[in-house]
Amino acid sequence: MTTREAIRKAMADSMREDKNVVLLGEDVGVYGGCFKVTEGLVKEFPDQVINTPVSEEGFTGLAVGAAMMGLRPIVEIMYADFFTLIFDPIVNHAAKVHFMSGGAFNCPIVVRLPEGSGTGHGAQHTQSPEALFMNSNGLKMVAPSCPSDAYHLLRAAIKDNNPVLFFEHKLLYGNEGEISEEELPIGKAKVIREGSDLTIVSYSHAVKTAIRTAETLDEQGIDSTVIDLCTLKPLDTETIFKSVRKTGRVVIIQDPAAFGGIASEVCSMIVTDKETFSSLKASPVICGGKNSPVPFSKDLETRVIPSVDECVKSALKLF
Amino acid sequence: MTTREAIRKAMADSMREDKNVVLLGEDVGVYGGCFKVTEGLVKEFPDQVINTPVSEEGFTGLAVGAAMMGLRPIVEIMYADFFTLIFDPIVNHAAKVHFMSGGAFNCPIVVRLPEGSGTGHGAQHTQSPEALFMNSNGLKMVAPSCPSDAYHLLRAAIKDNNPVLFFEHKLLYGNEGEISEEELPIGKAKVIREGSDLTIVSYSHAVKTAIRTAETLDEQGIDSTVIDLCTLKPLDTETIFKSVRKTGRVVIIQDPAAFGGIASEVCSMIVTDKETFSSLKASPVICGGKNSPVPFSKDLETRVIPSVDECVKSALKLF
Amino acid sequence: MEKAFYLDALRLMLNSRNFEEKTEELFKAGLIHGTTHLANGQEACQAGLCLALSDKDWIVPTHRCHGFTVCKGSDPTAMFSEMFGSSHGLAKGLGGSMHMPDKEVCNLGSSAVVGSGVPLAAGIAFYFKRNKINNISVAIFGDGATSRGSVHETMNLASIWKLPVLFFCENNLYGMSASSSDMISIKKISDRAASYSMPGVTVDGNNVLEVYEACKKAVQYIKEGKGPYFIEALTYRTKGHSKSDRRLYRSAEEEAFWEKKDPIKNFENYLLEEGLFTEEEIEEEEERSKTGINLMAEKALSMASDCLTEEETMALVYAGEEK
Amino acid sequence: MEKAFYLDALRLMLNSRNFEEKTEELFKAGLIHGTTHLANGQEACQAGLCLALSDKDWIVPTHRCHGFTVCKGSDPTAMFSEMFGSSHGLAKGLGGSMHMPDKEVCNLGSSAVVGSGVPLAAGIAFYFKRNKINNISVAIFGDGATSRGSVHETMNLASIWKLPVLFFCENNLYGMSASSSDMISIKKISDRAASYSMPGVTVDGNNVLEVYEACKKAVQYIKEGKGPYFIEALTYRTKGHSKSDRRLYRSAEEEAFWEKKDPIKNFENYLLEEGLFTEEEIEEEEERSKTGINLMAEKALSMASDCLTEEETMALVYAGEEK
Ligand SMILES: Cc1ncc(C[n+]2csc(CCOP(=O)(O)OP(=O)(O)O)c2C)c(N)n1
Ligand SMILES: Cc1ncc(C[n+]2csc(CCOP(=O)(O)OP(=O)(O)O)c2C)c(N)n1
Ligand SMILES: [Mg+2]
Ligand SMILES: [Mg+2]
Repeated sequence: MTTREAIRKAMADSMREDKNVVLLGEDVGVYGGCFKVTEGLVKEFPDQVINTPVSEEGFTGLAVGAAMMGLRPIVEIMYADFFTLIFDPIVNHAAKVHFMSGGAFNCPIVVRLPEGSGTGHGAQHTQSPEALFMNSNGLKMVAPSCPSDAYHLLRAAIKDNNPVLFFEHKLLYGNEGEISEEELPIGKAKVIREGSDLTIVSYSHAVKTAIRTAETLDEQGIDSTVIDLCTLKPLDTETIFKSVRKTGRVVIIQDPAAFGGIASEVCSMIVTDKETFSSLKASPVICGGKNSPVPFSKDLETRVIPSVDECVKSALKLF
Repeated sequence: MTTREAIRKAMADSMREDKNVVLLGEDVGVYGGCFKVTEGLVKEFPDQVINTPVSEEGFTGLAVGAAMMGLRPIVEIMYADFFTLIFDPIVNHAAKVHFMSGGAFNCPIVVRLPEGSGTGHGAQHTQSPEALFMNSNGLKMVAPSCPSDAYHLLRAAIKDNNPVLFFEHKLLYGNEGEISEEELPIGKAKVIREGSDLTIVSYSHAVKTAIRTAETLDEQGIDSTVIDLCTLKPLDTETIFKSVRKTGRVVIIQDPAAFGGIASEVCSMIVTDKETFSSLKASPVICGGKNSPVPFSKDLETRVIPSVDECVKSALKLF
Repeated sequence: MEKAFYLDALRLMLNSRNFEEKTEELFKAGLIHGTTHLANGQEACQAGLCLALSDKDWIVPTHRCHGFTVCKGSDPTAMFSEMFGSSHGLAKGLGGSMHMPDKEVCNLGSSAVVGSGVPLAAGIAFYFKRNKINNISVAIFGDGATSRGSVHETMNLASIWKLPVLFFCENNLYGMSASSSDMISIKKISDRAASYSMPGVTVDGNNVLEVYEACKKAVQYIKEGKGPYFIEALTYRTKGHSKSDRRLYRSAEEEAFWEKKDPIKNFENYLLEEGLFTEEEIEEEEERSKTGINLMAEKALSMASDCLTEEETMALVYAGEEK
Repeated sequence: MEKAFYLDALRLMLNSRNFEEKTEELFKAGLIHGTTHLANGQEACQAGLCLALSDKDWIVPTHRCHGFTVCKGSDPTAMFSEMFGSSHGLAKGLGGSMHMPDKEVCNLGSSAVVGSGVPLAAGIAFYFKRNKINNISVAIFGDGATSRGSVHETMNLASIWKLPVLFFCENNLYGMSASSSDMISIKKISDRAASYSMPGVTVDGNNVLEVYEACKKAVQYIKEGKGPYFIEALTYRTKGHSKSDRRLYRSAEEEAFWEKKDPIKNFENYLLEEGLFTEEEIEEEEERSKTGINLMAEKALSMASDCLTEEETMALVYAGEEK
């Protein structure tokens, strides 16, 4: 099953179980969504799949109000780049209403945000905006890297009583994988492989880079652990700390711009934890994207994210 | 001169020098702005001070278009909390147009954002959203802590050919200080005091806390350097590294929520710099705000930001 | 109309007014933290609307929310408590003057971001429509908010989806210092309803009966499944925008003109003229309301120091598994 | 009207069409990265508008921008280069198919965020008004964009400040798969202009002369200082929304109906019927345009590998001190 299908299945299973689960977004009906993720859903769930006008702020706000009444809306933002239009309903409202109402209201809304570069869509259609939500309280954020995680995290997100941002990388839609029996809860990182020399932390599309980096390092006799964060907020620091304490070396890889990214928070968590800090044998390394908008030109676009080569080189410097 | 007056003077001096400098915002005219920062300006500059309707997205977008033609608009967002409404014109447009046009267009716009808690305005009127812009490329961000810096940084921001977000803390408006002869360029941190045992890094309102922390530590015989970041993007890592390499210990203090804040980026910059990392004698410490929306209740609101006590305690643990 | 109705209308307006008077007093005495937005002069809008709603119809008020909160049926003691920041407040002291949600009386609470409550209100209506519940939701907003894109987007959505939502615009002629005639591209705001193929009317927002009648009609229209409806109520806030407003942007003449149109005095005169109430009855109501509100303020004050702990507060950042 | 005018109109439309045909061909051949939004069928809007503008009037197009960019006078070689991502492109290859700014011909470039170019266009007008420059700015947007709040906010701003901006709405009946009749709360979009106290007209967007006349009138009105103006041009995109669109949401009949209304064929027929052009002249123009565009595409292709370096690219993140 592809990631695309896994996301679709998570929505279908949830909608089947619970009539309060509805999907709102542009062209999510007959068109099947811009990336064909919602293809066919409107047939089985004609009352639960709703095409919207180009009113991201409006329909997201509407979904927030409906969620406060008990609906469980999934909002699809066609390209994550239009996150700029939903900041107000999400950050000023969804994330705060539980707190600001003294716990009287919940806001169980999921926002799906197809993100990432590599598709030649230019600077306004290729952003990965997760870091831009990090400092907002009351939100959860997930960013799966494989079909199984996508399935389980979306299921968990829909069941969660809090607003959850679900970041799906466009380049991962076609990836194949089995859906595991085991659920993956929000808040848990996954150890993809265990090694004793180095911890590589990553998430979403960059997990591919992380794995290839580890494989390349194998050839050099360096044995790496690879951790997939899966959930970006709250971070599973325990899993990270445990591994870093063992290996004493860490490389954090992410596609979005390095400055102010998720990797910086992971890094800062690691070093501000006294015990983990003490275990470090070398300075932590962040391999992030270039601090620039995403260029259109194919060659330049490819190089805006960190390559396996770069990551391997950076890792080798730690030894 | 108070910070309020310094900001006003910077705008007045700029408007006097250059007719292309205009101020747009709600109630910036006769009302003098919500915090009386613009009081009197409309009298001297009736054509340059423009009251707007409650259309943050619209008038900020309009200012972006005008800036691309050569105007130098200053946009006042009444409370920084409404940053949610200007993300699109700022992050998707102002920050990217120079790049996306291959350098053909500039966007010299300044957005003034009164921020911060401590005023009893509730969770939607007390945010400090600087960290939520950190990962966006093409922007600059400043956050002065005293009248002189406010004056010089606003002057520099208005002259800058890039979009600059100017964060002004509401609790600092009344602070008094001289305007120094010396200019403060964007991109430079300030060493407020020099000490050899500890580096305290901070910015905006939290600089007060930083200074008081240093003073309290003096009594314990700990001699601290206090660095005021002044510019948040790009960060003046050189000044930070230099001090940390000397002291080997660092505490970073900020008012906004700790998770995903500016402090995390500063911390991560420090530890990913090999030489600076090697100089560390203890793990870096972040004293940040609570990871919650800002509560209304006065007592709780006061405690949402780090206290001098907490900072001192954390610092002492490093020795 | 029965006498009980007039009595209700009078009581609601008096309670609202007295709540604001007391609030101002408490602020001036330095007993309340932060700022507040008083709605003196707009009581006919609050009472007229709420009287036309059923208990199960929801409202989403604005930053200027006290009057609507009183009129929808919240306990003023809990409202004062909220402003004292005590745990007895409607939001346990975490909200403050602009955030007084009350699930019990179907009040979602306000957004302090002007115009951002409007899509939330449509969301309530969306919920009703999907679940075939024949209640309505009211999006309350000011003239200033009409310049927000969210209001446009929501009206379009409500129209194409025929949502049971009433757009209730209190046009008090100003958004802070900005006069609506300078800021709004059309003379009569309700004329914009045509863009959304919904009925739009303008009423005298200082006449409680006129507001009530218009809302009644709107509610009926909406409950018949015909879709959204737009009411513009022309009114005036007699106090400043918020605590610190010196009102430099409007003339003493204008204020005096509106002072004469005081919705409560005018309603009382009407009740007297029509022989529905005696002077004594009215005085008694005035007295009763004032005393009642003052007592509730005192009660709230006496518990003002009961405050959530830091732990309790942090536990409210995220909702738990089950509601 | 002089023959030269008709010739211009014909040439612009043919160049626009041929540009799209060639673009599609290059995409299918895998020579262009990313996606593209073809505007086949909408050439009368592009040519009609641009012919009514002076060289100094500015436009802000949409994601479907090629036709307007051609008609405003950009060099198609530089446009193709942009799509090849080469440094000879209008944005040095950093923009792509949706971003073709061209300062020389007063084209600000498009926003790829639907509806977000509209406030930018008003900003140009704001600049003109402040600096007493008697040019206009055109905000181009689709039917889909009318549901964006930014469009509402901008129309209100343009109206209250009487900005010299033309709101030019290409209603091609769909925003991706969403039909405007499902998504827009009013039948005639131009009727919304009344909410902003500006003139609003709907024209046949497949008739270049009608579009031209309407724009000419609008430009004159705006240049007289009367404020903004709204034109809705009814048209149809004959291709899919973008590369991957299977067009499941519309019928073959509908497509056939609009095929018959092809703006170029109809204009050619008109020119023939009125005896303004001979068949040979028209064929010659068709040929000349096609050959010209093909040559430019080839030229661009021959330089396609000239690309900015990483260093040059990073140097463009921030603007330098002086322009
Ligand atoms: C989006 C946003 N912008 C600005 C403000 C600051 N502000 C608070 S109330 C107000 C005026 C609102 O006017 P109106 O909608 O007419 O309501 P009124 O205050 O008159 O009741 C403004 C500008 C805000 N709260 N939210
Ligand atoms: C804010 C935003 N939402 C969604 C999209 C995805 N999208 C691209 S074009 C389009 C349809 C726009 O329709 P319309 O304005 O009618 O222009 P047309 O494509 O018909 O020329 C959509 C939804 C976008 N680019 N921006
Ligand atoms: Mg008002
Ligand atoms: Mg369209």
